[in-house]
Amino acid sequence: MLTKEQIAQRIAQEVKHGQYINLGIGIPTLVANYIPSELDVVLQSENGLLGIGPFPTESEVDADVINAGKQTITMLPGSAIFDSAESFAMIRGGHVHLTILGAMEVSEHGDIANWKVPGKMVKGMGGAMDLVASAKMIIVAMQHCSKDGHSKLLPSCTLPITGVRCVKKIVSDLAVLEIDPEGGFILKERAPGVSVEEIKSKTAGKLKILGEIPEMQFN
Amino acid sequence: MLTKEQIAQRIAQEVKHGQYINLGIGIPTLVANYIPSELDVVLQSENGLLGIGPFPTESEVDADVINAGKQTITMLPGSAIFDSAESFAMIRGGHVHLTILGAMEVSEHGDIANWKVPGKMVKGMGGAMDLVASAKMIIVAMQHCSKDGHSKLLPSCTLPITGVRCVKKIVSDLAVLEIDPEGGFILKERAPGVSVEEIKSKTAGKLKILGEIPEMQFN
Amino acid sequence: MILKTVKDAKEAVADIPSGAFLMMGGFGLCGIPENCIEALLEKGITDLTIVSNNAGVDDFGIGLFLKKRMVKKMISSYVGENEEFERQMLSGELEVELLPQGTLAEKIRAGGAGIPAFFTPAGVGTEVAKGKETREFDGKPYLMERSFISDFSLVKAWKGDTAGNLIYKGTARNFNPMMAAAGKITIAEVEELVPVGTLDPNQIHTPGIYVQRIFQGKKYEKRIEQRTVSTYK
Amino acid sequence: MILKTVKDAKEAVADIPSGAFLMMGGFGLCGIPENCIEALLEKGITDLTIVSNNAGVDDFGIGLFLKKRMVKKMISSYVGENEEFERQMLSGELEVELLPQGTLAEKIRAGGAGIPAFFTPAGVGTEVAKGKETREFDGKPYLMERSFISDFSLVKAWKGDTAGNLIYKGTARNFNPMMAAAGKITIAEVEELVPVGTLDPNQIHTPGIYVQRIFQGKKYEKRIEQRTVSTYK
Repeated sequence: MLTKEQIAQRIAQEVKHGQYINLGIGIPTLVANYIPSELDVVLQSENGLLGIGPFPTESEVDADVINAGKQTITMLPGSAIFDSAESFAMIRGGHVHLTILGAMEVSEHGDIANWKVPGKMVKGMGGAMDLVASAKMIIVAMQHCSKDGHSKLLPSCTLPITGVRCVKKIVSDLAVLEIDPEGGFILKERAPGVSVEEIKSKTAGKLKILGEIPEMQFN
Repeated sequence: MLTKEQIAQRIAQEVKHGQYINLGIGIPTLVANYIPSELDVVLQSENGLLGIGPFPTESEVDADVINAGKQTITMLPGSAIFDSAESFAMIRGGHVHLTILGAMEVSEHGDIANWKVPGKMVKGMGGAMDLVASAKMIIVAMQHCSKDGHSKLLPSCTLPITGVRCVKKIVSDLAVLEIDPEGGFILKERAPGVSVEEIKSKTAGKLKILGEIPEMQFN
Repeated sequence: MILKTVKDAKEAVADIPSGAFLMMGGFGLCGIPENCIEALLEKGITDLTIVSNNAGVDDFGIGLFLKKRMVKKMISSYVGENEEFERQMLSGELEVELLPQGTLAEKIRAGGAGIPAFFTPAGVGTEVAKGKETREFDGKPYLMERSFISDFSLVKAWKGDTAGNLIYKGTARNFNPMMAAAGKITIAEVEELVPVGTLDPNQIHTPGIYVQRIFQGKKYEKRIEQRTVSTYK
Repeated sequence: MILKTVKDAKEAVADIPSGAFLMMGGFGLCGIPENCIEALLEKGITDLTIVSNNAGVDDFGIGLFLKKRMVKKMISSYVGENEEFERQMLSGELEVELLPQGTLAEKIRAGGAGIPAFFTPAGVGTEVAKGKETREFDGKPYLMERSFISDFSLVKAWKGDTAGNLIYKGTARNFNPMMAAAGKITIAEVEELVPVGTLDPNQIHTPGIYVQRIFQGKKYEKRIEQRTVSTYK
């Protein structure tokens, strides 16, 4: 089973040179730490910044420069600031290539639920619905099962959904899976030491196993 | 009968303190010369400028600073530059209070035709359709009759229209008229030396004459 | 130029009545109109409908309005940093309309731009689509969203001139420019109010045409929600 | 940062094919991509559809494309400064779609912003409304307009950095920013190309995300259509 850091590390392998990327809060934020430095990519923050830099030192902290998680950050040489309408114009218009975000549930058709649990306080969808509706490539970082052991990869979502048929790839603590456009989770890689049988037993949606399933590689 | 300059001068009397104003090409452009200096108003140029200044001196000419008539102009202290989408956001959103433009025909319901004559080369509507569809106050500067003596104030427009029920006021070489929301040109003022009878004979649309019609006053 | 200066926050918000439809700039606590918030707290009006991406925290920003029960309805994309909000929402005292952040931003932008409605893919097939028209363009479904116009927009900029031209700083820009354009009356508070002619016309973020009142804020606390620092570089 | 630099105009436009759907920035001759125009003239491609507010003059700008019969269709708001244009249009060699200037600007803005359609009051009840859906909102009629996305957008800025961030000067901004955002491939030519980190992030007009190729133009003639001067001040 992968740690959160390892999930982030595995997702970082999906990043390609020249991509503009939006990272959600939580595990996705960690992905930034594992993107190989030889790749030129730009991180977008939906509150209005292209070119998220590292966290500031004490003396660099500026209350007017934050990310979408409301954390103080820095800008990089070549950064650009814009308003929220422009930020989502970018997202909605497909200019942001890759969105990485967390999920509570994903269906075998690529539906995602990550904003609301009935009966619990609803905090809101923030920018997630815009992001999943428009990004060309959407990768979900998630735990394969809930704390009480229920699979979060389902035939269809039970929670209110954030977007329909939008997720392309999932990296969970157990596996890398792709969504088959015709329905089903295509198993691509196993976490080190995790058997196909275990993944099968913990995937409630249709799991497609084609040939030998390799173990994930970490450098 | 008024000269073009006098039409502009009379229209300038309609300008109110604090207005943002868009002036069309031709007579409307001349209005700027007659706005009393004690009124603070701002002229908008739909190619992307608030705060049109006077024409530049030779040494001030800048090819990158022009008005919508493609003339070289200057900016004023407090000017702002923006793109064409923002410029028409301003216009469409009703932020520009007053539009003054020319017309080939106006109907007694306030329809205006000023962009196209069938059989002749069509140059395009430019920003006129956006302006007439959205400005709160639209004043037309025009000749009362065509060169061959036909009235241009009609029961309904014969030329392809630019906008429907949008004109509020007309200043022609003969008269000041307001459009009655129920239809008809309400005669408000006569040009110096022009009789009500003459205006009547030269207005093809319904003319409404209520009481004594004063002569225009020029200071 | 048309001058827009008012003396202070108190004068700027003097005519905002109970029941008003307000827009308030900011993302979290970043770029919020702190001085207008304080002045409205003192006025103590009620039944406000507020469009704001977030709802502040318990003891700062819009959270203070909630404490004083000034708000009837919040229209936001993300709330939950705020216990009083949660309490009022769960008890039904507070109405809440949650919208995707980009949809919220565009509804405001459209309002200022005279566009009554537009289509967006965000929210198709979700709860957000309830009661909204869905329509296909080029084989893909979209929701029709209506625009927002406020009675009063309260925005905060870095620098402004007396003609109402505004420049924002960093990510404190966020929702402020669209809200400035979408207000029937827009009140801008700035950290530094400068004379007309000081700002470069080429670098104005919000042209003065959108601003009806402007003043320099007395002070800015600029509270930080998630102070995150790196100890090495 | 992602670097977008190409050597020159020739390299930048090398893969633009005959039949392409282009957007070209500028208002009249102000802010037009002079170097890209020259490079395309040399390539001599044909059957272009061009979105541009105007069509240049006989011997400059897009007028030069018309002379070489490179254009199949123009989508503009105002044309007529150009005799060859008139001849080709009247003879039926050239297709022309005229749109209200604000509608044109917003169709381009919507294209870049992922909005497939929006409503505008401009053109209601006129020829422009033909074939378009009319719909009432709050008792007022509006037209539904679809958005535009180009195969290639050619824009001209004042300064740009190697990451594609652009700053325009004066009214040479006009249609350039929206077109930059609405291109599948956007080519920016600038008067001055500077290293990343030179431009203030707070003052970027077009963020680099919208620009795929950038180069510094060899020279700019910046021809003036209506040189108007005042002799006294």
